[in-house]
Amino acid sequence: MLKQYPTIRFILMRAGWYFMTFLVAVTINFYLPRLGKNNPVDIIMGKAGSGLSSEDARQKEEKYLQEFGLVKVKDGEIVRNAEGKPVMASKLEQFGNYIKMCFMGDLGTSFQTYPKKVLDVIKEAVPWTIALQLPTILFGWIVGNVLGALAAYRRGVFDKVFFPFALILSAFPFFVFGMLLVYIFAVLFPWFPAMGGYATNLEIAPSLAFLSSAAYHYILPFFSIFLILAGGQAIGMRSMGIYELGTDYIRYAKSLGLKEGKVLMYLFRNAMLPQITGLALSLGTMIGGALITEMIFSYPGLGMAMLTAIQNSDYPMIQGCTLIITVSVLIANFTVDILIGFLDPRVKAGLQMGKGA
Amino acid sequence: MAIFEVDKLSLHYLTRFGQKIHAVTDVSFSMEQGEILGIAGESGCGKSTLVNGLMGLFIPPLYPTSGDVRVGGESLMGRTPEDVRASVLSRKVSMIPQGAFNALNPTRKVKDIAADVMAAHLKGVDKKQIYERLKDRFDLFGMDTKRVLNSHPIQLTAGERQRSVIGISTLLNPQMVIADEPTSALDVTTQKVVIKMIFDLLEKGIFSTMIFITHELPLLRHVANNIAIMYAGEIVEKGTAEQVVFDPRHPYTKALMGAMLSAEPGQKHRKPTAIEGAPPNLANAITGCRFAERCPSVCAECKQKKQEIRIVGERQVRCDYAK
Amino acid sequence: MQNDILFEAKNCACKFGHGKKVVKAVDDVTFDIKDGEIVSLVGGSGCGKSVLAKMMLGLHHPTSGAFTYKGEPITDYQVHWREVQAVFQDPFSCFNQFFTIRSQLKSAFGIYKEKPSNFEMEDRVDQALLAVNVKPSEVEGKYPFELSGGQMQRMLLARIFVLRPKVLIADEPTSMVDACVRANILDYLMKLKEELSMTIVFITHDIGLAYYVSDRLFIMHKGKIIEQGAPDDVTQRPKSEHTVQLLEDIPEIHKEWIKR
Amino acid sequence: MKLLKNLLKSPMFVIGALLFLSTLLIALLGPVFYKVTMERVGAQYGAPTAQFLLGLDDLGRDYVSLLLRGLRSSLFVGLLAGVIATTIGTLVGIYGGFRGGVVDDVLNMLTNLFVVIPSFVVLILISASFKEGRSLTLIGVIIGMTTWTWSARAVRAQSAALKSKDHISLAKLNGDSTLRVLLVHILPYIFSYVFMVFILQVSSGILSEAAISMIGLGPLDTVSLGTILNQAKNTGALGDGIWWAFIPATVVITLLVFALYLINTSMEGVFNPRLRK
Repeated sequence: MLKQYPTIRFILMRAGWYFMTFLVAVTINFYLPRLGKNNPVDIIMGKAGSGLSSEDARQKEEKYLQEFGLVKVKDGEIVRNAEGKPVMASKLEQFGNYIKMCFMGDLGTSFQTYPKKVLDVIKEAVPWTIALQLPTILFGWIVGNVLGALAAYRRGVFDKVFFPFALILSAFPFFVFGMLLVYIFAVLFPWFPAMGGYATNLEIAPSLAFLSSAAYHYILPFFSIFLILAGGQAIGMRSMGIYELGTDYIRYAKSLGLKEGKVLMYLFRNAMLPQITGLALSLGTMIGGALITEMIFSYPGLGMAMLTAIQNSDYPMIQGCTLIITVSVLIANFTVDILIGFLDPRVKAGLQMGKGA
Repeated sequence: MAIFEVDKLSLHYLTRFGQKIHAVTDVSFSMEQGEILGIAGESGCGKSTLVNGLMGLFIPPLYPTSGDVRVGGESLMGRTPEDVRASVLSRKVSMIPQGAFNALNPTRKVKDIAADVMAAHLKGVDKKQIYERLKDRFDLFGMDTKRVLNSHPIQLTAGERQRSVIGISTLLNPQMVIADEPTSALDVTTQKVVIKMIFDLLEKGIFSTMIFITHELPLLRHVANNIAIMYAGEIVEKGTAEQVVFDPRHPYTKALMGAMLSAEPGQKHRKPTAIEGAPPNLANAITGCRFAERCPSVCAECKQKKQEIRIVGERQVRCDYAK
Repeated sequence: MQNDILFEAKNCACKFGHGKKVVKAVDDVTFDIKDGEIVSLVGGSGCGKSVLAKMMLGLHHPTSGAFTYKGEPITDYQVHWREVQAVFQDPFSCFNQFFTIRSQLKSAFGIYKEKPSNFEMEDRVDQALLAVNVKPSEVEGKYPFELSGGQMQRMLLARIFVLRPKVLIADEPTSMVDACVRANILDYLMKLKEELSMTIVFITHDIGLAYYVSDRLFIMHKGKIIEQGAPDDVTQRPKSEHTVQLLEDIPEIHKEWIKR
Repeated sequence: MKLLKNLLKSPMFVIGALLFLSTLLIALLGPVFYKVTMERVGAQYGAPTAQFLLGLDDLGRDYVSLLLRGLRSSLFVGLLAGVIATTIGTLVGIYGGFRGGVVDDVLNMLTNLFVVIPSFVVLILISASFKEGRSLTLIGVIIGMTTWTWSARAVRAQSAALKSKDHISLAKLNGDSTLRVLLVHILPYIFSYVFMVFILQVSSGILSEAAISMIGLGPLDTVSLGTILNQAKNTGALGDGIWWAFIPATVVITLLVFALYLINTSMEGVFNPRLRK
């Protein structure tokens, strides 16, 4: 099948694999919250009714039960037993409903901001998270790797100064560094805002005032993620680079009298491949760490949305957030996988020789 | 006039603890245009270190101790690395490495590696010209040029890789080629194919002077005009291929020949004898003859006295007792 | 016991992979190996000689045809390995770096159902070391990385002297050692044959070496045995083109090898 | 032994190991020399005094006591998670890599699957579902169970590479059982590697616990460095510049992670000879 198009076959195979992973992730997302003593049904019962008259509470409760696919539904109406009480769906039916809802893009309704849909809350938060994380991870990766490769190639004084610096940076936990930056640059020396994504008196609009405020609020969170990430990548690249420097092909390239820049390019490109793989593997941790940074800066992204949800036991919201995060990590991983396939001929050659992906 | 002269060349490695390992000591020889010199010896005798020294390529921890290397009368010593890179490597002296599989950048196509070499040394040639020249050159090798050039190293067979490496090393018609065990990892059939290819290039005048390093003496008999035998960093005997192979004078050369086997008729019941023992540790200072420990005709004197090269029957031998 | 047949293969093949990517590493071979002889399998890289060797050790299985040892298919490896042992190409990678050579030579006794007494085991290790010209004190307390390549290859052979199997499969034991100690290794192979009347299967790409040690030569090419016979017959009156080629490719000092 | 000697020559390793050992000693012996109390001893966020060197927290508790307790919790959770993750990962990896075939394929697929599903998401989901009884031990166990895939991946690659080595074939010819081959002929070769993985798992365990506590899903039965930071953030101590509420805790956690990191990096240097010089 598709033998003559190894590239398409490669992409399809990876896509299939990730789709399967996605299904597993959805399953986990469904079952894990049901592990503990607090069954979502009970929580909904408890949450929905508070502060309402009994009839209103019952209606709202049933609406919830229906929205979350926890009861049997026929022709848009809840199936009721003899006493008029809703008939609960089995776990498997609930799961089926959950999957159906996921694919239709319906992540349920938030408890806390009722009747706002979870998806709508997430839609507001995601652009902030993307705006913060995508550039930081990309820049951090590039800057870290370039400096790391230089340190490996040049060694000497540059390396002696650079290496300990990068080592210390990379050892900082995200949240610790975030807190220190807030304390130093927002509290001790109030040069930058301590929290938020923009000044609270502004409307979200493409106005100059808003954009400049957003940029001003962007600086501290950006650096708190960027520096740590770049440090960690630089350390990894440095050791990969030193390893590659000792390989036969680098020695041969040198003996042929290739220009220094060319040799450095050989080195960088080949040492970079395991670094990309490493990036793929650590994306989950990275995004997680960055989300906590968001919480520290009260940045209006997914991290903050999730924190609020956790504080209010807003389960649909928590589940929605975790699902979105998982999906983005999977998409990012898929992209990186395909990228490696194109950059490293050995991966595709392995595929052609029938070793699979 | 000699095209390649090596004058009392000594090289050392510097270990992490500041210790000097004298891997090559006092190597001298000169080569005429068109000469093929074979260098043979056991593993660890300094052959591969010598290769770097002969190219003026000193990558730490390898350093020159003393002596000189001259190509066409021009010294390679005391130059900046950039000068050596731009004016010596690939053009004057080029190396064919052992183990072609690891020598080619795994993520680069053969044609791109070759183009990099040209771009590093030729000014004002555009890409198209480079590929034209490349194609012409690789056509000489009797391979499927288009496929080989457009392949990544992993897609080639061992023989194709070795031939590509030879093609790349000789791309700029170097005055001097140093082949460092180019066939040691190959089976006998592929070995012959590769040697044939080298001879083809010689015949077509791509290059004319070569040093061929190997631990297989019988092979050198067919490849080289002259043979130098190395032991523990020194040349112990040097003469024409016939002299060294059929009439060795140094005890070490004799022992090496005695250890050889062959499938020739009548050879079956000749008993080869191995050389017992191991070469001396080059980190230590050695006063006497370096082969004394393993020499069958050792005497009290040569354990103490450093042996110098002397002329015995038209060849150089580093042994006072050789006849 | 002389001339009993040990290994016997009839139309034996060993394939790897499936579908269109199938590789016939060993293809329709028929041969026998008799007790007490040295047989050499000769061929270039990828000719299937190593796979055939692994089949004899029971590490690969034939995918078709009959392959027997002493008339029976190999089933119980623990029993098989008491009689059939091997030395490999790279002596350094053959020993565990974390244990002394001596303890590893001793652990070879693990193949026996009932180990001899400790005293006897130590004694046999000493004898084996002496058999390969190494004083037991020289390797006492030594780890594999403390010895040279030639010495390590001898340790592999010492292991065989310890076990004294009936058959030795020697898979390119000389290709990683310097030319000047090669003869040494071959001498010990001869010694194993003469003193312990061992049957030896010697695998090499160098027909010269094979000629020197063996009683019979098998020439392999593309998974098939294309020629077998006495060394003098094969080398002087080769029947197949490939054998002629192999002979021509060896750079012998006394003959014309390549035109220049 | 030689390895240890080489490691001791590396200043990075010595500093890292000393740092880690001293935090371990402080966590174990601190309470012996210092009277640890979880009682209210003064005003909310009381400033540092000679008696309470690092001031008081939101509930008027002594920060030195809290930090000693928190350090102990963090070390416990890190070691617990590290042991669980490394053990499961090593077993799965070493066996899968050595065995090959279908068993390996299945194990490998499972591992790869859970490597890409972010473990901290799983951690949040589980922690959020355990409203009561969310103890430190439970969190440690969950962290261990969600992060072993890393170790498995790393160990599997090593084990698979060793599988086809000649010394394994020879061990088989010696009649060694699969278990003995795994324990005697594979494990020693990758032991240093497994140890490095363990160090990384401990530090990631400490960080995971701190992170999960930071977002309010930490242990309910004890104080940890993460819950201290969570309190500082939630009560606005960070914005108010009450430095003793978070600086000491961040310093302790950073030193702890840094020590482990130094050990790991220096070991990498010793095992990858090309990094030396």
